[in-house]
Order: sequence, then structure tokens, then C-alpha cells
Amino acid sequence: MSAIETVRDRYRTFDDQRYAPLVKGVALFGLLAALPTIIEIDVAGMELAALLSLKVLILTVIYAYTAQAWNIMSGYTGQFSFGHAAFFGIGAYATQALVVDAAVNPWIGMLVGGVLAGGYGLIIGALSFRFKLQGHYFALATLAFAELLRFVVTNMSELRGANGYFKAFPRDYGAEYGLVAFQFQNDLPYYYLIVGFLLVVTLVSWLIKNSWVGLYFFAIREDERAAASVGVPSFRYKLIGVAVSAFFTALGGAYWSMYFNTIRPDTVFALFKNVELLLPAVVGGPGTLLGPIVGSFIVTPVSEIARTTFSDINGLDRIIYGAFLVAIVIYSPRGVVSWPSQARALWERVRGDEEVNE
Amino acid sequence: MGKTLKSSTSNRRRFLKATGASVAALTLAGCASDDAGNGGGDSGGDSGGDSGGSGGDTGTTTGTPEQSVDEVIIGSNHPLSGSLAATGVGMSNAIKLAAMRKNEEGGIESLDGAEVTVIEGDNQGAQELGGQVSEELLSEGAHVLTGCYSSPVTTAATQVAERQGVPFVISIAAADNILQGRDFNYVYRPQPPARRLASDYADLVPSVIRDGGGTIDTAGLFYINNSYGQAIRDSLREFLPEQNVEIVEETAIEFGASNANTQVSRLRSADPDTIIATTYVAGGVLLAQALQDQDYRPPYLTASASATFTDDDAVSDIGEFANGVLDNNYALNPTVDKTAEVRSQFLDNYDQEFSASVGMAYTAAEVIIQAVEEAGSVEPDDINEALKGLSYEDHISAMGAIEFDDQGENVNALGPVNQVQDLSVKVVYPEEYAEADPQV
Amino acid sequence: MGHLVTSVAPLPLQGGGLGRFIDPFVQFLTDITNLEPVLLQLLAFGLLLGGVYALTALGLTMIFGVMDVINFAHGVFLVVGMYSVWLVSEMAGISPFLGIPIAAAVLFVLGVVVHVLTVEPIIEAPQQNQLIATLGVLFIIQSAIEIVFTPDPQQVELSLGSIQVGGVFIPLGQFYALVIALGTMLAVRAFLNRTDLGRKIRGTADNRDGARYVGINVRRINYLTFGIGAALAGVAGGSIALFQRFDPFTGETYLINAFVIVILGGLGSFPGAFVGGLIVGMIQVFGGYYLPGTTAQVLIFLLFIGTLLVKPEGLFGGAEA
Amino acid sequence: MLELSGVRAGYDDIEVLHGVDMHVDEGEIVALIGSNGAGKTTTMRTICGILSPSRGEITYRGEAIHSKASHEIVERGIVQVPENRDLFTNMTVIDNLLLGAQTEEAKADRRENLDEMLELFPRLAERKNQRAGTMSGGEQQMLTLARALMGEPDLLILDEPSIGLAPHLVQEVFDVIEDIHAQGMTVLMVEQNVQQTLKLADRGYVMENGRISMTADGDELLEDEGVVEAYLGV
Repeated sequence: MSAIETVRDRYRTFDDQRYAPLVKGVALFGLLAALPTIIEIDVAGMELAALLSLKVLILTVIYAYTAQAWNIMSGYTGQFSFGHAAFFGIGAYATQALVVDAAVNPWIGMLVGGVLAGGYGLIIGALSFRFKLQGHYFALATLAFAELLRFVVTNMSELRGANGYFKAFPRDYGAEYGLVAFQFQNDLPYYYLIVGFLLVVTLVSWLIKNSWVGLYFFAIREDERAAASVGVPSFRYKLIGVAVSAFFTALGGAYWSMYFNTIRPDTVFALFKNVELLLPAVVGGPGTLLGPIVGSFIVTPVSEIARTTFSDINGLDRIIYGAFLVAIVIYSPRGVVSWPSQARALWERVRGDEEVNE
Repeated sequence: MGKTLKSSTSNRRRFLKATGASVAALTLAGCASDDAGNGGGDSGGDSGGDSGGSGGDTGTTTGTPEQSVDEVIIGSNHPLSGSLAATGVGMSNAIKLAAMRKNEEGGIESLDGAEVTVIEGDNQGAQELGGQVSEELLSEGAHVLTGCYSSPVTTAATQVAERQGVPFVISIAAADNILQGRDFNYVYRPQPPARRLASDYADLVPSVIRDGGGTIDTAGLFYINNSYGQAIRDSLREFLPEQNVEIVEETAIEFGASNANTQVSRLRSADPDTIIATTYVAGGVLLAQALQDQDYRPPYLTASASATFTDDDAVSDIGEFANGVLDNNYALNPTVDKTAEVRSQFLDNYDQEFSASVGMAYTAAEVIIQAVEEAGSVEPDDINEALKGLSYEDHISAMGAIEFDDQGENVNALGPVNQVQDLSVKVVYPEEYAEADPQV
Repeated sequence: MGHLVTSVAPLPLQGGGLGRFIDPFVQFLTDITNLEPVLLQLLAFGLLLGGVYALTALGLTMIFGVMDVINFAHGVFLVVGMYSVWLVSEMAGISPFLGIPIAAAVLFVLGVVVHVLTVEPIIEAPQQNQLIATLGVLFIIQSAIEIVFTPDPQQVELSLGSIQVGGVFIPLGQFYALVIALGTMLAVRAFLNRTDLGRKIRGTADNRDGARYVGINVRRINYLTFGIGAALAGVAGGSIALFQRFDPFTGETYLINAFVIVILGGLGSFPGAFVGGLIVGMIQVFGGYYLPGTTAQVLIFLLFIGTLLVKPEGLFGGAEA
Repeated sequence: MLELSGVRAGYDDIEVLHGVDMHVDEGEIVALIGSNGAGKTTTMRTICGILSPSRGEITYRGEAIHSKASHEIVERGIVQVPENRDLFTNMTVIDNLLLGAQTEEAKADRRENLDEMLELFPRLAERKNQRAGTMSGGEQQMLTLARALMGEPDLLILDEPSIGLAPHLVQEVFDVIEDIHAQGMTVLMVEQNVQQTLKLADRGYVMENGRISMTADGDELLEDEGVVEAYLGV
């Protein structure tokens, strides 16, 4: 038995253990927690920080978070939403409107935003599923619901129209810089906060995936009619998927609004925000737990590296980034996380052939 | 990522970008190679070439491990690609030009002729890159920052400067609350923000018209429906009634709209004494087009903070019809010789229009250079102190001495009145900056 | 123009309570009962704008209808059309009208290339993959234009002016675009209905498996369709360049409205695209006239959602292309 | 004429055919029977290039065709009447028929063939300008068959041609099949109407779990106890 096979078999033995997900989770989030330190480590005169700054890390984890939230609905139940900016924006706006106009602590505002977004998600879902929208039609409907909000908010002076909100100071709502205020004076706490967010949504996602709810979700994704025929209440479970996903996406929007200081309809409800929120999940592997996280650690750094490497010609980085997107969906339509199993399948096929030949 | 760097590098922290404006000048000459051929007699090319040999070599190969006082690095954080790039590139070029001119004069005097270098970062007009690019520019050694044109991006960018205690002089960013009520200690804005521009409109334009014997009792607003358009609209609503001008109609145009027919129909049926346009270049062109198509023109066609009627290209695109338009916007000061000089140098070097926005960025860079000159140091806090006490008169913008208040706003910021006369944009009011009399 | 000044719309202050929703409709009804001449003018503008929108949707509906691919690069295809016409007229000094067929040819080739390189390999993959692939194409082409032609806005030197018919102003640039839209629509419709290739395209749109069972080379139909769809975008972009300044980013606003129109009219339906375009144009014009700000766009999205829910196959869905 | 050896195929990760071996000779009617999910339709789809086999070989007149696209297979003379018909439902009957003629030869003859089909299926002639989707199931089945014949196949593959049809229509379909076979066409068919099919067929294959479990003459199969029990419900 070759060394590789030994390792592989050991890994499989480990993988079968009940504690395996816990160990993997701890390892993953341990790594995430250590990243700000790791990027500062000097290896042969090179620091990773030269490529990945803390700000880029934060952005990466934000999109890992939103993609994970998107994944609960679209990856698990197969209802491809192209309008998650709606929920993201609701979270951002609820937080800022409450904190700026009513001095409500942003944590409370965030939860209010989550609930509002969940409600909006239920409306979208109830209408779309009642009328049996599928595929492109469903995607376009969700997009329309998001674009609708962009124009509504732009034209509503009650929500400060196109000017949007500037974040208030902690003292304006009776707090001091720190966790309670949801505001910090440097980036590191913001990083750990969003890693914490990611941990929570990943945990929720894992719980769903490993429960009967997840089973129903997958059944709906694979064959909704068949699922319904064996008694899965698909309408209700799709709604659960939308609501949970919308709720968590809104929390991401709330974080965004606190971290970036200012929001406008054309920043949080932007057309391309819809894409940015879900892209890591599609690149990483929709419907998987690891996909959104791995995807984000590919998408965001690639765009960042392209930007810093090809900065001599303005715009060249977007060409590289575009080519990267095309390449990844062509060569890995099921996401990057499928690479190991594809490699394994290939390996086994090769070995299988050998056995047949013998 | 700085544009002055020729070879790319994986470690921007250690590997300082090309130092010395000589290299910058060479790169510029490269960019504007068309002009270098015929307009190369310009002294900038020569002096850049002279010192370029040695400066360029040491700059790109060794870099400087520590901040040394033989160069001052300005970090320019602007949208160099994406939908805002048309203006952003011009603004960044203006900042480079300001550095080049200073170096031609012998550099920063108080630092024994230290050269001014500009390193550029492209924020792509994206909010999430505003802070990131600021950090990159700082880690590349920038002593002071400027940017960013888009207000949300500027907010993110200034936040970084404030936290790190590095001065940030805003080139352009219109939103009032970037500075107001933010408690910033390191951020400054020479430019009049939206509210100031609108109040200047209300103060100046009606009196120009009335002084000329005209009547202006009613107005119709035509604005772009984004934050900048709405900010001006809100302020005009506040200030115009104080000058006895009633707003009888408001109509908005969407960014990227294909025409302004409906909006003009609406304005036409309200038939106000003046239409006040607040748009980017494209929106104003559409307005002019639709007005002509419907054979309508109010007694006074005016604009507040509109890019269209201070943009020579747009004015010539519109043609005849643009003549007579009164517009208040930040403007270049035509009464000083330096303006024409800078303008012609800019045109020679960059084959781009020296618009009011570009001119404002140029002024921001001069403010920075002047502050460094007065500080005699590249320490951020020294520069910051100098900015606080600054009173800079020798600039090319049509406004008084640039002095900052506690919030960092320029107390003498001004949006004077321009008029299109014979297809060229002329400052007509207040008189101290006027190059022509208003024709009412 | 004093004779038109009979109705002064109420000042539409945003944030004025419920009145802001009701007053415009009251005003609209009053104008109708008074037979305000401005209504006729608005109708004309709605028709013109609708024609332009319909034109921008033709290519999208073709690709969407036949291949079931949401082509995000459609907007930037329009932009390539604009630059083609501009290049032809500025550089070669040819009339911009002649530039339009050239733009169509350029876009046909570009469309085929884009299709073969990016869409064909994943035509059977989940739909979101095609969406992201075309998004990548959008980034690539848009930035390439930006690098080659700078981000500065461009304009075709052509002042067409307007004519006045019975008190109604008709801007000629948009009028020509409407004529081109109608002509193109009829030509493509004739091509689809009267030629063998057209029938094969319709068949493939109708039932891809069916097309394969009868032996249609579906791959070939795919790239031809994508090419023709792109060429239609070229015609649309070229026509828009007749009356509008443009930059590398102009396509994005048209893209979203084109999606709305395609769904309103029904996938793959050319008359549907035309009617959808008219509806969106009319709402923008009348909504823009009576409603504050850009509230009209809210109506358009509500209509869009309503159509998706109640009649997702569109007004002309199910009918022949 | 047609030979399958060791054909494995399926959808995504799921293999449905685990090595199918069968052949059809010139002029034969061959029937493929088996329970639901045995892999009959998958076999038919694989032959016509709608699915491509992961392993194994399909040859037609000595030429390997398993890696060819469906239109290339049609060009070689294999045309299928698919199980779910796959008609162009939004197009007229005439359009559907015309689309059936894709090869050069078929195109050359298509006017004559069209007339012939309208003669053969009078119901279609009555509805020739109607949209296919608006017709009854029986009419649609006729149209599918006629559309396939418009392609002038040498080998006609029929996948459940009588499914969901009223008894008198079933008989009509079988009459047509017999008729065209009599004119020399080779036929491979899948049918749930086992008895009638096996009577018509020269040979039959029984398929179970993605493999051929037995093969014999049609009459022999009709007498085989296992087959009778499993598929004839006696």
C-alpha cells in the first residue's frame, strides 16, 4: 500500500467518526482566527499580508458569510435566488435607520432587520412558490424584488432617499466603542466579529443539513414532485429556507453598514451586489457546507491579486477576473470543493480499469 | 500597485514604489507620447529627463527602507477604472501635474528641495476598496492622502486616514456629511460641498439675473436621481425661497437614461422662469437635446453644480444652444495667469480636458504641497498642524484663501457663477473672479 | 409654447404622505378628461422610447427563448454596437446609418466567438453557471473597451433635430431608432417563419430534445442563435448611438429593462418584445410625467413581478416567435 | 446493422446501464421489454446520441457511432420516436413534419413525403395548420411517428409508441408499424404492450436492472414462463 493510500484510508477512518465534523470545524475556524497573524508572518522576506490585507480578509469573510446564508436557501433547496441584495439591504437599512433616527442600538436594529428581511423573504417565497415559479423565472423574480427596493428607497425621503445613512457615533446611542456598540476603532475586532457571524451561520447551516429539515430540503432540490408525493410539505419547507436565508443575509447587511460607515440604495441594493453575495457559493460548490467559505477565499483574493498585480493598465484586472469566472464555471461546474472527490473518482476509475485488465 | 512602478512586485510593504518625481515625469512622458513628440519643448520634459536617469535607477531597484526627507509621497486614491474613471483619471493626473510643477520649481524648499512623488491607487469607484486603497497607499509610504470623487468611497478612505493619523485632503466628494459631524481631525475639504454649492446658487444666480434686469420668481428643478442630485435638490428647496424664488416643478432623470423628453414636457408645462439642472455631463446634454427637440427654452437656463455646462467638450457637443447658460459650480480662477499656464500644461501632458473637477483636484494637491512646505516635515502630525493653520491664496480655483474650520471644511469655499458665452465657459460672478460680464 | 401651459402638475414633494401617491393619478385623470394636448405628446414619447427598448430586447429574447440562457453580456453587446458605429463614422467617415449593419456583423462574429468559448461548454450545466459565465464575459468586454477607448464618453456627430406633427414633437434620432426597431423585428420574424434555418431555430427553441431527435445540429443552431442575438444587440446599440452619448458602461441600464421586456412579452417572442417595450416605455414616460422622482421604475418592477407570477410565459408566451 | 456491446450509461453520477449487449439485423423488428426503470428508455436515448455512453461501443453498419452527436446519427439513418414525444408543441403540424426532414435526401423528398404522410394520417391533414400542442394524445402520437418517417430512416426506433392511447388507436399504431416494416424498414421498439409487440417482433430482448437478461424469438418469449409471469400479468 502506497503512502498516499495509507493517508487516505486513515482519513476515511477519521471521517467516519462522529466527532469528525467538530474537529474539522474547530480546525477551520481556528485557521480563520489565526489568519490575521498568519498573514503577518515573514517567510523569506515575503509576507502574505502583501497580498491579503486585513481589510481584504474582512471582505472575504463577509462574502463567505453571505454566500453561506444564500446557500441555505438556494444551495440546499435548489431555489436559485438572484435577489439576495434585497435582504442584505433591508438589514443594512433597518440597522442604520434605527440607530441614526431613533438611537436604537445596532444589535437590536440588526435583529429587527433580520426579521423584516425574513418577512420580505416570506412574501417573495409565498408568491413565487404559490405561482410555481422555477428556474430562470424564479431567479428573475427575486432580482425584481431586489431592484424594486432599490428604487423605492431611492425615492423615499423618509429613508433619506439616494443619500442614505452615515453611521452614528457610539455616544449618539449611549454606548462606547466596543462590542456593545458594534463599533471598533480598528479593523481587527471587526474581523473577529465577522468570523463569529460566519461561525454562527455555518453552525446553523450544518444543523439544518444534518436534520430532517435538510433532508426535506435536498428532497425538494432533487425532485420536488417526488418529494411532495411522499408527503414532504415542499411549500412550507421552501418558505423556511427562504426565511432563514433572508434573516442571516440581513445580518450581513447590518454588519456591512456598521463596518463601511455609510450606505446608500446604490451601494447595498446594487444590481451587482446580488451577484457578489452568492458568487462564492457557486464557485465553491452550491449545496455544500464548505463551498461558500472556500469559494470566497478564492473569489475575493483572486480579484484582489488581479487588482494589485495588473494595476499598470486600469481595467485589466477586471478582464483577468472575468476570464477567471468563465474558466471556473466551465471547468468546475459543481464548484471547487468537488475537486477532491472528482480526483478520487478519477483515481478509482483508473485503478478500476487496472483491476479489470488483470 | 502604484502607477509609477514599472516592475510589479509581490511585496509592496518592503518594496517601495518608484521614488522621485523624475520617474513620475518619465512615465508621464510615456503616457503622453503623442504630445512628447511635438510639445516636448515644454520645460517639464527636460528637467524630468535630466534627473530622471539616476533617480529612476535608485528608485526602482533599491527603494528606501525608511521615510527620508528627500521625497514627499502623496497617495492619490481615485477611480481609475470603472464607470467613474472618465473623471477619476483626470483628477489623478491633475495631482501628478501639481507634483511635477513643484519639482520643476525645485521641490519642497523647506525640505531642501525634496521631490514630490505621487503614487496612485485605483479604487474602481467601489466602497469596499476605498479603505483598502488608502491602506495600500500608506503602506507604500504615502505621507498624505487625497481622493476619491465618489462620496461613499471617500468615507471609507478617510476613515482609514483618520484612524492612522495621516492627513487626507479630499479632492472632490460632494456629500455634506463626509465631514460634518464626523469629528475628524485629519480630513480636509477645499471644495464647496453640495449644500454650499446650492446655497451659493441661491445667493448668486438670482442676483445676477435680477441685476441684469431680469425676473426670476419661479424655478423648475431637473436633477439626477442619485445622492448628489437629491442633495442639491434638498438644499435648493431650502435656500431658494429665502431669495424669493419659488420651486414650481421638480423632475428627476435616472442615471443612464436615454433621453429627457418627459422631464422637459413636464418643465415645459410648468414654464418656470428658470430651469435649474443638476446632472452629470450626460444628463445635461440630454436636457439640452430635449429642450431643442421640443423647441422650448425658459427665460433663463441655469444649472447648479452641474458638470455639463462647465465642460468644454459637452458645451461644444451641445453647440449654440448652450450659450447663455448660467451655472454655479466650483471653477478655475480666470483672473490669475497661473490658471492658463496649468491648463495648457495639463492639456500637453494628458490629452484630457482640464475641467472644473480636474482643477479642483489640482488645487487639493497644491494645498497638500503648500502644507508640507509650511510644515517643513513629512511627519503626518506636522503636516496636519500645517493644514489646520493653512491660509493658501496662490491657487487657481475661483475662491478666496483656502482655510479650514474645525470640521475641516474650507471656510472660503465658493461655487461662483459661470456662463457659457460664445461656446466657452466663463466665470461671470462674483466680480473678483469674473473674466466677463454676465449677459442676461 | 403658451398654448400648452394649461396644466401645472402639483409640486411633487417627496415625503408628502399619502397624497404623493394619490395626487398624480387625480392629475392624470383630470388631464384625460380635459383632453390635454400634452397627453398626445407623451404618447408619442412613449412610443419612441418603447421602440428603443424593444430593439434592445430583441437579441436578449432570442437567446433566452431559444437557448434558455440569461445573457448578462447583452448590455455590453449593445455598447460594442455603439462603439462600432462611432468608429465607422468617426474614423472612416461613413454615415453612422451604414455603420449599423457593420455593427451587426461585428457583433455576430463576437457573439459566435463568445458562445463557442463560454456558453457552449456549459449549455447543459445548471443555469446559474451560464449566468456567471456571461457575467465574466461582461467584465472582459467592458474592460477591454475601457482600455482601448478610454472611459470618456463618446458621441456620434449627428444632430438630427426634431419635427413637429400636429403640435407633437418627434425627435428624429429616436424616430429612426423606432423605424429600425420595427424593420428589424419584421425582418427577423420573416427569417424565422419563412426560412429553413428559421424553422430549425424555432424548433430548437420549442423543444431542444425534439430538435435532437429529428437530427437538427443543435450546437450549430446554438451558436447561430447566439450570433444573431448578438447581432441584434449590435443593431440596437448602433441605433442608440444615433441620439445618445455613451461610454463603456452605458449598457447596464438597458440590460435590466430588457429583462423586464423579455418577460413581459414572453420568451422568444418578437411581437411580445415590441409590446413589452411599449409598455415599459409608456410607464416611464407617463410615470415620469406624473409621478415624483423616478417612482415610475417602481411601477415597472411591480408589473414585472406581477407578470412573472400570473403569466410567466408572458403576454405573447406560447405563441409562435 | 446495429450492435451494442458492453454499453454503460446514465445520468450524472448514477449509472443506469451496466453493460448492455444487443443487436438488430437489417429488416428485423426487434422488441425490448422490461419493467419500469430497467433502462429501456436510457438504452434508446443512448443509441440516438442524446446520452453518451461512459463505456462500451455502439456500431451501426460497422461504424462506431457512440461518440457521435445526435444529428450525425440521424444523418446515418437512425430516427427515433421518443417516449415523451418531444413534439414542437408551439409549432404547426406542417412545421413539425417539415422539421422531421433534416438529412439531404429527406429534404429533397420532403414535399412528396409530406403529402404521403398527410395521406397516411388523415387526422393530421385535417389539422395541418393547428399547433401540435393543441392536439389530442393520439394525434400527437401519430404526428411523432409521421415526423420520424419524414426523416426517411433505415432504422426506426420506437419508444413506447402506444403509451396512453385508446385501444383503437393502439391498434392503428401497430398497423402502421407493420405496414412500414412490410415496406422494408428495420424497427427497434420498446413497448409496454408486450403481447402485441412480441407477436409482431422477430426477436425480443428482456432487460432487467440495466442489463439484458435474456433474448429469444418473439414467439419463444411469449411462451417463456418467467416472461409471461413478469410482463404479461397472467
